[in-house]
Amino acid sequence: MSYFPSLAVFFQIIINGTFLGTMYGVAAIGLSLIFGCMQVLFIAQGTMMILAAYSVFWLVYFMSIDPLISILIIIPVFLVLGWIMYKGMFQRVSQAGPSSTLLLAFGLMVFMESMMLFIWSPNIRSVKTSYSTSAFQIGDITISVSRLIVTVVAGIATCLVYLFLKKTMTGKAIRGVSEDRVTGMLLGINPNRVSAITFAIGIAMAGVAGVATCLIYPFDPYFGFLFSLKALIAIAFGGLGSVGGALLGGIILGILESLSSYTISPGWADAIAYAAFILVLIFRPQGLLGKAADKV
Amino acid sequence: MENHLLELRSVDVSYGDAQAVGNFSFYIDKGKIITLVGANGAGKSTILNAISKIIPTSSGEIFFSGMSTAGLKPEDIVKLGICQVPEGRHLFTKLTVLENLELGAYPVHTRPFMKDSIEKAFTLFPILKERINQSSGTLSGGEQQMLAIARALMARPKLLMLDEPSLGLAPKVVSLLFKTIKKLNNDGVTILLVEQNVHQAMEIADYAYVLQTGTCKMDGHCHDLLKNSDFKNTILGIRE
Amino acid sequence: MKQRSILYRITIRCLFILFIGFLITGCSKGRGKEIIIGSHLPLSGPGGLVGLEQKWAYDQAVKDINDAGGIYVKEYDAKVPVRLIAIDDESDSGKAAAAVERLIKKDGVELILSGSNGAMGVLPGMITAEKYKVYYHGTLIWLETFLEHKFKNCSLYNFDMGQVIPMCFEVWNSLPKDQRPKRPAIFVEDSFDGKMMGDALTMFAKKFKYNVVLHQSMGLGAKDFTTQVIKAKSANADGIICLANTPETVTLVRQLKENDVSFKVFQGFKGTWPTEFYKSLGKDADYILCDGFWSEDYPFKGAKEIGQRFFDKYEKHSTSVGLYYALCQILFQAIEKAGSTDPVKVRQAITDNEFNTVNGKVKYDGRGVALYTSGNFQWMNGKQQNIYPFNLAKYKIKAAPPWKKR
Amino acid sequence: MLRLNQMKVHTKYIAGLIVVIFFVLCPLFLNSERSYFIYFLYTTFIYITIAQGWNLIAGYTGQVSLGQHAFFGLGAYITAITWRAGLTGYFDPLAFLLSGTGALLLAAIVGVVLLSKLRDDYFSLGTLGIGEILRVAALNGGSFTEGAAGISLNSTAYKSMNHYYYTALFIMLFTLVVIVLLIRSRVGLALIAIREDETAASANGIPVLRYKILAFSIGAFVTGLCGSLNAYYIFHVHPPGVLSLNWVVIPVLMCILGGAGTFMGPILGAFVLSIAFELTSIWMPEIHPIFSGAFIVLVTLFMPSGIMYYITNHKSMIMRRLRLTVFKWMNQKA
Amino acid sequence: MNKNESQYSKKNNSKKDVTGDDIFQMKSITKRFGGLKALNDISFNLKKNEITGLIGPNGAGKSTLFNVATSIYKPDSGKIFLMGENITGKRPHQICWMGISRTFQLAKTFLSMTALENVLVGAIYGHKPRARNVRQHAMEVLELVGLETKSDIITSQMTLSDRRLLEVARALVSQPFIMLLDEPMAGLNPSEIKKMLHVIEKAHKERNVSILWVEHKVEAIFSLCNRIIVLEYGQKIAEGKPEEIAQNNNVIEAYLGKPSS
Repeated sequence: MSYFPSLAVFFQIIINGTFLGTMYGVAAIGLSLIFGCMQVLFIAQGTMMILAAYSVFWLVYFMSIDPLISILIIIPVFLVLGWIMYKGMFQRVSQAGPSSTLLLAFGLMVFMESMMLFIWSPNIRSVKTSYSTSAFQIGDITISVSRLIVTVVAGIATCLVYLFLKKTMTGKAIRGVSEDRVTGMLLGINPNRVSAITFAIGIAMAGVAGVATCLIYPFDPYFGFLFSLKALIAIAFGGLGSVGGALLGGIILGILESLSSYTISPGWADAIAYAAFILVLIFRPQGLLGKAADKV
Repeated sequence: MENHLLELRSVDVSYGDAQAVGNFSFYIDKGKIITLVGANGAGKSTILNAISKIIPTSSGEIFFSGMSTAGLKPEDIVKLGICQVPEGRHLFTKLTVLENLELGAYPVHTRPFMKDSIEKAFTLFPILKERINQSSGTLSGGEQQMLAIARALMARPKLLMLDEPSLGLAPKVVSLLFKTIKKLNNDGVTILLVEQNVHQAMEIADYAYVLQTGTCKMDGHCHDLLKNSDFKNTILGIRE
Repeated sequence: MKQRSILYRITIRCLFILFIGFLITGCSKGRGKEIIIGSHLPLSGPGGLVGLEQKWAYDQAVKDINDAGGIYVKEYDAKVPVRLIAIDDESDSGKAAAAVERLIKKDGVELILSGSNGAMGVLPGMITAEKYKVYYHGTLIWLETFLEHKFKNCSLYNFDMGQVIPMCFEVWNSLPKDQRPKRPAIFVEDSFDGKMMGDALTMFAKKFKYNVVLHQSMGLGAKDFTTQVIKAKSANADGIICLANTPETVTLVRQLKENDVSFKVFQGFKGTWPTEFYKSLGKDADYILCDGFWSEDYPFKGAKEIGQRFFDKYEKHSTSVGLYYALCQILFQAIEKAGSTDPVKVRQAITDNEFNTVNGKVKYDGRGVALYTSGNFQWMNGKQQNIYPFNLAKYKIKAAPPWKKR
Repeated sequence: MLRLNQMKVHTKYIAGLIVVIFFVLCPLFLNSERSYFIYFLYTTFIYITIAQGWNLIAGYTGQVSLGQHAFFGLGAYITAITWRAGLTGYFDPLAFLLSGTGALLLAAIVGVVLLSKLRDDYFSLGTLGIGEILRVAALNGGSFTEGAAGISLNSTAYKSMNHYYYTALFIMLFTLVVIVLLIRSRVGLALIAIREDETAASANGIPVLRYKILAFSIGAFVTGLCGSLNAYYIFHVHPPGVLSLNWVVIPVLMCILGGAGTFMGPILGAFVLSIAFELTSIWMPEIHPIFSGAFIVLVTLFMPSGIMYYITNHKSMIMRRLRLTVFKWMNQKA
Repeated sequence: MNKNESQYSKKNNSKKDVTGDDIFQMKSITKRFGGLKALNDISFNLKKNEITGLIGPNGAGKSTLFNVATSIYKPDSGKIFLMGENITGKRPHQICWMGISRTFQLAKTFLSMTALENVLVGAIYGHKPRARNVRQHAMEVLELVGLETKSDIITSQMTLSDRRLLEVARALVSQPFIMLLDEPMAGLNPSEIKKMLHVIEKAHKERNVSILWVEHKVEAIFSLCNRIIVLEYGQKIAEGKPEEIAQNNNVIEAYLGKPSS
């Protein structure tokens, strides 16, 4: 504890790390879902987030809709977008193996980045709300309102996805199919349809993450790639394919970054995150939270 | 033709260039138990998978209730009323018992009866009710097999196909299982049973087909076959 | 199957034709009766924002000179129009070198107008131009780096880095004594500029008798600065100097406010000058200082007009287009004075003469370097008010009140 | 039959030789200081080399590495540091050797740790992490790496583009020869066996880990050579330049596009992608990145396993169509 | 053949021949997967120059036993000896070098290679010290299994039967003392089975190799084996001469099921 001047500072750092981590977590949930169901590392996830952020920017700019309300528009639009992307591209390519889908995702990323650059110019954009810079105090700890809102939104979104997976037939089918595709078929489940739904939800989660992004950060078309990388680390922490694990993994990553940037140096924070990530991969390949799989 | 529930006419199935099933024909009538027996690799599971459309047939036709199933997808087959319990059970091990059962009633037309079907499943296999919220990977082998059958029954199949249900189960459990299968049949479910536990399968079945390397070597009523001296040798692969 | 094969045929044919076409274009060089000037700009990638303004300014300068009939070149004894070929270097050092290779070899340009962003653009551009002895009319690179490479075919017109650092403290000193910050915190990003500036700032702060209480580096693209803010808070910093990109700076300011870390002066570099900075923060951006290459309020000929033109086009003000415009003005005047487009003669003309630009009089020294005084601005009600150089500035810096009193 | 086969092989060699001679002679009839084509070939050679290095570990051995930029960057840094310290000079073979060896050692160490523990996607993610760690380390390397500022090298040393062109050509040919020899030799047999079936390979006596590390290290070695050459070309070594993800992403794209696990694939992919990027940036400068993205998407949609596989699978059809076209054309003439 | 012989004796010299005819021993091997005991306290010996059959119903643990024997799985308890030397926990490739080679139930040939290349892999790597003139060895073995005319065919274009023969060849070329065959006849038709039987017999005779052989085609196993081991539920339920096994009630029950009455 000698690293920290006071306990309050320590908790402040933990809380800020959590807030930061939730951002990574939301980005990671979609990635994790898609990976769990289709074994596709969808590295364009961060770019999809930024696409959502730009959409929110337009909604705010042209229609003066509050960013939080715009979630209600973004989610259905991105669901449809995800569905189309799966049906139009990934279903076709997924038979050709993981390197092809990775390549496709990368191509999509470049394509979307440049489209956004073309449409919105490289100028950074931002959405300003009444709560952008407000904060309140609990004891000695300062809590940022916008980051709290994002954390709450992220929590709600995660819960909704979790409940969807737990409670609905489609959700159960998704979980079933990601475990065993053929048996799913034997039970009358169309695995392609289920994959399309999963993909759509994954993309919609990118939409939610995008809304969260524009509440906190100014952004430009290239802002998303870093989120893709961090989300990858987060799902490795949480165990590939698990939803709660993705969020938790994100939070762990956020706290780790905050702590190391306070105690060591912000410059090393990234390296420490990556080193921790590699260590986790080596010693617990199923993720910090995953259960060891039987090797049969 | 109309009176057969399921009919296969000279079906061929190949994996790559290896023919797994050649020129296989058979039929099942409503309310019967038919068993396919034969050594490992004889092509029994392949036939089930071909009926379920998991693997394509290279030639021949499959009829269900007098209707050709050509061009249908696996999920359509389930909607028609054919359910398969795959070899090795293939439960969704991360899901709970209840969730596994619910997924059995995935086809839309079966969902209204879901609660009812679950009740039925629990009366059939009371042990499952005790494990209702346990994840299915933690069940014992016998319980898993029961769950797999119960799951397939959720879709209210007209034809239930069981692939090696006794695999890896203790003898006690096996006889219990076969009793249950017979009971199901008495309740009106037509059953296609693939088994290597020949004796017990033959005891409950009406008619049997003996397969060897993808072709039907002999067929007949079970009690006739059991008396046939060639039968044992065929099964063991001793007879050429 | 049939569909695929047609597609395949088309693809292969296209590729073949493209390849042949490429061979032809790759070897040909079009030279007409015009002066071809090349430029590589970060039109995409992280530097895109700067690149667009730069390209606009270059285009304006070229348009203006062509409207006037072109540059009088003695060699041809005629007024020759100028053509600018501006290509994208994707804000990447490797691509910048490739872009300059292309300009020189494929497009056959004789003169190159500067790219942007120091180590990621200008430096590889200069090195490449130097290899083929093509004149590179440069800006926006550290003087030390420029001198280190002993360029013979390049020149540098840039603001004086040696002046920018003390400028920051001179501006602070111009405040009444009780309003001056005493304990500055320095935040710099993990980059070339950040490292150089960070060290220099710490050194000069001592000279100006400011006690630097915190010197923190920030990861490029970092998303959270609370740890730095907490440290600033516990160090009780009251003045902040920050060098980072706009998104990072915006996040930093937001988090300063959230954590109620007030400052008397916030001197921003690089990240604070775009209008988007103000748009992102609104009123919170008031009182924040930004560096700037140039101001449309300067009393030089054409300054007001070029600023106005930019405003008409983009509905925002710029503190940089004047520099780029002036850079073109220098080049065009030098060509006229050299009477030739020959790189050696042009460079000679550059060092021999004095030029009138929208950024005042420019005189290069023997090393091919001309430095000018950088501007400093304070955001106030959505406009950057020029507060430095003192002799040109119309406004005076105001210390910022604490967050709670705004 | 056998003779026909041999003849085919011979024509292949002769065709290859002609292409190589063409490349060697290129600077003689094109002024290398003034021809963009020479520069284009130079960059393409570098990309081919890195792509082939990646191909060895990913295409032939089946372990998808995303950390090649670490080796590229390390090579560049070793060259820069040794040159600055006066240990080596401009275009010093020793510097190349050191850079390659440094990258090789890093790969061996990383390989022992990662290849023994991680499979498939996890290995990819792990190598990606290694690259990023190296980048951060270079940023924080103090006076040794000059941090973010990077190391400026003496650019007055530049003599001629020919040096670069021939060195790149040499490195590429070296890589190609090494890879051909490896793949044709016992080692190649082991590598392909590992890709096809690790269990079977191991059960047939192949020390799997050792060969994986070998492939990884050789790939790293040639990538390090490229990094070294790039340091000499750009005269300024700094993290965002030489440790950029571009140095892994673009070669990987080229390799997959051409067909991973084939010899011609990376070569074809490098040329196709370079030409596509180049042409779009010349012809449609405004929207060229959009086109690049769309190009990658379209190719993966229609040729998901790469161009080489497409050609091999459709060879007979292509030949038939070709013959048909010729036939028609001749009929029209008659 | 001579070479094989000489090597065998060399190894025997270096290690004291404590086991007599038993060249391979498994001692109370147990292997669990999760809660399931796939192998439960299995012990048996293999004798020199003997073909041993391993039979049992599906899921009895035969493949697991093979995987433990070739170190693909580590046993939870128990030890494995080759020539009296403890080889438990060695890496799979070391096991191969020491003289145990195997085939796989799913015919794991290297699909993108030609038949010859497949065998070359075994010839080059399967054996320590590395053999010379491997190509000749490989061709000899291909001839032995009757694939010499198909040596240049890519494996993915071969029939299943040829691929199985190829696997036997690949296992044989590493000059093993013991060859483990995992259902080499699964999916073959009667004439192909005959061919395979012939090949196994020839290999055994010409190469002096002990064979442990899992098979469902009981007739085939009865015709060739000197000794048969029967597994059920991961336990050894019988061991003996084929005639004894055919009469053993436990075995018949294991295969055909017990009549419930």
